[in-house]
Amino acid sequence: MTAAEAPLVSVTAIRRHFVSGGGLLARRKVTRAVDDVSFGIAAGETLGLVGESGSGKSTLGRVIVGLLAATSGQVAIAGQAVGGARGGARRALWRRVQMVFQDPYSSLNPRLTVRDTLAEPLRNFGIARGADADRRIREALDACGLPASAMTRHPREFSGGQRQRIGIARALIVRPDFIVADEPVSALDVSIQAQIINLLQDLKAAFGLTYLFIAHDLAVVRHVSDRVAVMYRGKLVETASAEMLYARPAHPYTQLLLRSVPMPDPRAEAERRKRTAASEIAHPQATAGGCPFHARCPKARFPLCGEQAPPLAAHASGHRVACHFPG
Amino acid sequence: MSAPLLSIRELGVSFPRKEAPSTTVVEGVSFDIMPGEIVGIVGESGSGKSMTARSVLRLLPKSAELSGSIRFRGREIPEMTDEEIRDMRGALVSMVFQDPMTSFNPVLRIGDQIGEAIALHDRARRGRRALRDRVAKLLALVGIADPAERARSYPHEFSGGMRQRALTAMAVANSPALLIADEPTTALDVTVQDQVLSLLRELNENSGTAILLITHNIAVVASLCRRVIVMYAGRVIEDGPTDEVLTAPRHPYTWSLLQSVPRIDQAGTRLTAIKGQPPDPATPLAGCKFHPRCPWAEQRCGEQEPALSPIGEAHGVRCWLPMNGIAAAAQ
Amino acid sequence: MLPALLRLSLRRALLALPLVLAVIAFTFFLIRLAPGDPAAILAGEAPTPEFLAQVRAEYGLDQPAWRQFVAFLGKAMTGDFGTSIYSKQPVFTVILERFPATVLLTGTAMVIASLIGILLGAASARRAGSRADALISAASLVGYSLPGFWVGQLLILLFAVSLNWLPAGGMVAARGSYTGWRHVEDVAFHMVLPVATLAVFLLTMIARFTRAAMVEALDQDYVLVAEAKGASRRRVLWNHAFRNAAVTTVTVIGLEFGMVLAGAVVVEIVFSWPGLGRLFYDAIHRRDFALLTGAFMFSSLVVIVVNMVSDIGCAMLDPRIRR
Amino acid sequence: MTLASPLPTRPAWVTRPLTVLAAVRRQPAAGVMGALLVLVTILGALLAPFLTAADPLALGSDTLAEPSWAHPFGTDDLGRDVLARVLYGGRVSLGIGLFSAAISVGLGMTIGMVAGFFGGLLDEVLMRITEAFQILPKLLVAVVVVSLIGSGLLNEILVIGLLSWPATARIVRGRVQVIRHEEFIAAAEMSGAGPVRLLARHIAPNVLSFLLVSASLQVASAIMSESFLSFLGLGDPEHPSWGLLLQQGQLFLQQAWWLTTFPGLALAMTVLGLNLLGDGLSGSHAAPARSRR
Repeated sequence: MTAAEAPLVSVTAIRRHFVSGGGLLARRKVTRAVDDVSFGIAAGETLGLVGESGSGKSTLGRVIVGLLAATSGQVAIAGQAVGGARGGARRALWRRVQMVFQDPYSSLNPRLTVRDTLAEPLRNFGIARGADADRRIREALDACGLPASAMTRHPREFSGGQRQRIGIARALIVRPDFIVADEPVSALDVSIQAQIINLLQDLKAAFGLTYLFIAHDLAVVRHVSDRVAVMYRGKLVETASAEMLYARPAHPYTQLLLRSVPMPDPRAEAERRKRTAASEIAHPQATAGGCPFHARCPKARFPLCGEQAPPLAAHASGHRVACHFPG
Repeated sequence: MSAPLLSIRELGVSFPRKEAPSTTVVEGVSFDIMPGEIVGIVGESGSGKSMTARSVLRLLPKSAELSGSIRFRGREIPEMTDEEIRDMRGALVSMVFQDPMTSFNPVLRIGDQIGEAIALHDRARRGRRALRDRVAKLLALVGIADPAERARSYPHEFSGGMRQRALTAMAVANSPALLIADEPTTALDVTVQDQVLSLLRELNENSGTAILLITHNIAVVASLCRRVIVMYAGRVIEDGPTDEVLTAPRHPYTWSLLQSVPRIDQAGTRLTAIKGQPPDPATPLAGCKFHPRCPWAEQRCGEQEPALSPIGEAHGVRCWLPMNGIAAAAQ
Repeated sequence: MLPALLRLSLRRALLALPLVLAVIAFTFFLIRLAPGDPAAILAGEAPTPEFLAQVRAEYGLDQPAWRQFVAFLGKAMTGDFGTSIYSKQPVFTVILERFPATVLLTGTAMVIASLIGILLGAASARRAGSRADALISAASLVGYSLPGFWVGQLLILLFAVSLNWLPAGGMVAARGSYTGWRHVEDVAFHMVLPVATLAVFLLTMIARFTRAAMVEALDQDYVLVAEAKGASRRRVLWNHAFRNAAVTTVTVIGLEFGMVLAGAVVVEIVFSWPGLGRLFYDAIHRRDFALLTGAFMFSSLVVIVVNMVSDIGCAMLDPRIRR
Repeated sequence: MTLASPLPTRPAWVTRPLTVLAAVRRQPAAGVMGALLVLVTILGALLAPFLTAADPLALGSDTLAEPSWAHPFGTDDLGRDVLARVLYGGRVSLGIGLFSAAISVGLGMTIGMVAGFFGGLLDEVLMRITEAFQILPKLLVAVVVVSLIGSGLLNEILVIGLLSWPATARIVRGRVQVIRHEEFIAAAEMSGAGPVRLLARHIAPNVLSFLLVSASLQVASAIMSESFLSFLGLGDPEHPSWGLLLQQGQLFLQQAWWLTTFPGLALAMTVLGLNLLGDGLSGSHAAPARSRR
């Protein structure tokens, strides 16, 4: 990302809270799924967003594309605000921004043929109809490695990997600039995962796309990302270039994550185990104030950690880290 | 050398269909597990790894047909009476399943469910008090704080990681000789996965429990297992020491699988994807099951299925043209 | 656990209160909306002018509507449902007189139907897909589809008219009033057919829902885990699967209790059983609307209470519902 | 190499078209038999004038006659032909069943879809009302209402229809809620579909498979409800339904078995047929439809 250029996507102080209960006689409970998150994505960049289950990464993805409203904060894509968009503005937005979903089984309407599914955005956005639409559908399918004969078939006739290709074709058909991919390969078998990862990278090169790649698999994220952001309990705890983050993680949580991943090479794995032999068993507890990670943090020996939440700030290494004592 | 703890020969699992040949999901699977050994079975969905694991305790779906021999300490499991197999389940051989969220009965207390596992095989018929103490000890063993108090919790009051630990505690309650773990870490976060792997390793080291680990994750095998069995389309296609199989694979499928996994310790190069899809078990396929996806397949690969044959010390491969280990590693 | 349960019971009771109010309000507005003079409706056909005046005064019908409603509500809440025009007794007294017979009938039928229904449902689910399952399922569908009063009529034709084994109706033998143990025997003898009639509907319904819930429960991972622990099939079936399916069974019994009560009404008519249902019938035919609306409000209250109890029962069976 | 791999979930309803097919294939007998039974009763009611020459309301001198060639189902206390009364009674029972079911299914579908789709306070309010209606003893409510406002076909249809929608509403709401959170709905939204198109093209078709099931079960239940009202003497004597025939038969139960046996048989056959059909369509013996949670 060159500093002079404004980012294609800018996310500023986004919060998203969920209120549960609150019915008659039930207690209201507020969950801060996303809690004050800011970052930018440059045009042509792939930003990887990692975090454990419940870290709020998927919620953040849905807020960025405008499927969920933010409780507060702004998202702008190419200068256009996502938040307040309604009707026509929302459609204009979704011609530039699309999403690839996680579950190849639930992300396609079982009642519609592949043609119906892919024609939907063309019709709704007034892009093309009839023979023109068919031609575009064939092109999108072809770009995603599917034969034109797929058009007349229903989702249930395809395997998981093929369904994911259809989902990618659906996102691609409006020729967006920016695609949010929410765990696009986590439901797939290993050998199919590689096919889809390669496809996403080929499409990026062919169409000049920008990606937000949300995943829990640290190796996949390293493989596809230019830059990586790590999320923990609704907050960003560290962002850095992929190379830097994996080589020298600065936040204790990132360090713990990277330490925990086993490696397929038995010798490398034996090395890793030696290094982490003293790995503690953590007891996550809710923290009232202070750093969200401090209950699990091996370094949190200072009273400050329990009192004040550290902001995401530039660190000497070039990372941005939310920690009072990084490194 | 001691006798194997578990010895499987020519295991087959198939599902009969009306007016069609039955669907075979496991065929010709043979391997041994020595006392105290940790063996991993790795494969993708539909490879037959879970069915293989479940046939050891005869926990297959009702409609499944089992063939071949499964000997545990010399006794044929398929020939056991229902009572004999029940006595073995949870006592000599126990099992941990994939999803800790659904493996506990939601309406019973965690402690009572672990206690049930003990009481079912308790010849001494110890009292409630002794049972409670034993449950608390087991929960403490798997690293759950406040074990006596937590035993009174219901499953929905436990986090995913705690449930998987409690499940493990239940599985080892009677100090089994063999623990079968079916994707025990698949549903867990990576930090919790690391803890559960350490727990399994400790159990093996401290009590000598043999472990059969079923997983799709090669790294988990690398972390825990001395020996690995690779399955594809219901067959064992490679079987050998983890160090050898994962660094110098001899079967093209094993090699391709390793190539298609992104590595956390290496920057991104293009992945080598395996083309196509695994075969559908309902449609018969002649020859080697991998030949349609294999870059090196020859004519005979499509005509005749190779046997699992030895290719080194304790290493076997089911391929007409096994790869040269050194060359593959260099690639 | 007790305080939590107590809190839960209180909360459910609090939730049931608006429902009780709604029933009373509904009844009030129904009387007002019905064509004709409300006093005439409550006083029945061809009342004497004095009685009409008495009714008007009793219900405050000469006052504005909202005061009438407050008065009606106040009376209903204290169990004052007015006076039955036929028997000239307070409606509440008449109802309480008949209520035990209905409780005896429905209670017995429910206990028997629950036991057999659960056993059949479980047996069917355990052998899902087998011949026995198909037979039980088909039989329960047939039982579920038969109108209760017709079953009663057929049973009378068969066992009372043709075979002359059992009495066709009533609660006690017409001639000779027995006392003590003989009385119990006599009532039990008269109960066989009405209880059987009512139980057919209830039993088949419970069997159907229990089967569905058990099939689902038996498909869960925890059942496989229980088997892997070495639990016997019987233990897996009852301690694990049924413990979960029971929530559905209890819920269904609660939700369908209104149907059970309606079933009791027709069964009581067919067998001349002197309960609440018979009272409904008589009230309709004598155009005794005070009695009819009173009996309706009373039955609704019973249904609401039974639902509340079934809700609390579910919470006791399933810790996830205890909030 | 995973943090937590969310497992691929395949909700049952996604594969529903297949399961329904499989279920029908597994036991074709149930659904087909149900359809046949229903067809027979519908034909009987429609073709009544061709099946019997007798007038269901014409009095005769031959009272309480046993079944014979002249009167295959016998005659009642006023000498009316029971066969004719059963055939024409089917028109009344089936008619009331159909129209009430149309009201309750229409209402239930609408309320369920709206509550499930929009959620929030609207859902909360609608579901409280639905719950209240479901708990109340609907047949007793019907009895009180019809007694007070008077009997008659239209009143019966309205009362039964307006009291029977909660079951449908609850199931539809549950299904819509599940579908609402499927990823393909988010995908459709991002494909530019507005609320109306989302409901009409993406949600409704996935709920409609349930419409037929619900309709056949509701017709069965409405016919039963009508017979209950008639049996209590709240039917329309101008248009005798099967329930009314059974009420009249009750008086002569000990003398004339044919007065109750034949109308009851017709009623039971129809209800059984509709329930079989509903079960066959939903692909299970017992649809666990009314579970509250």
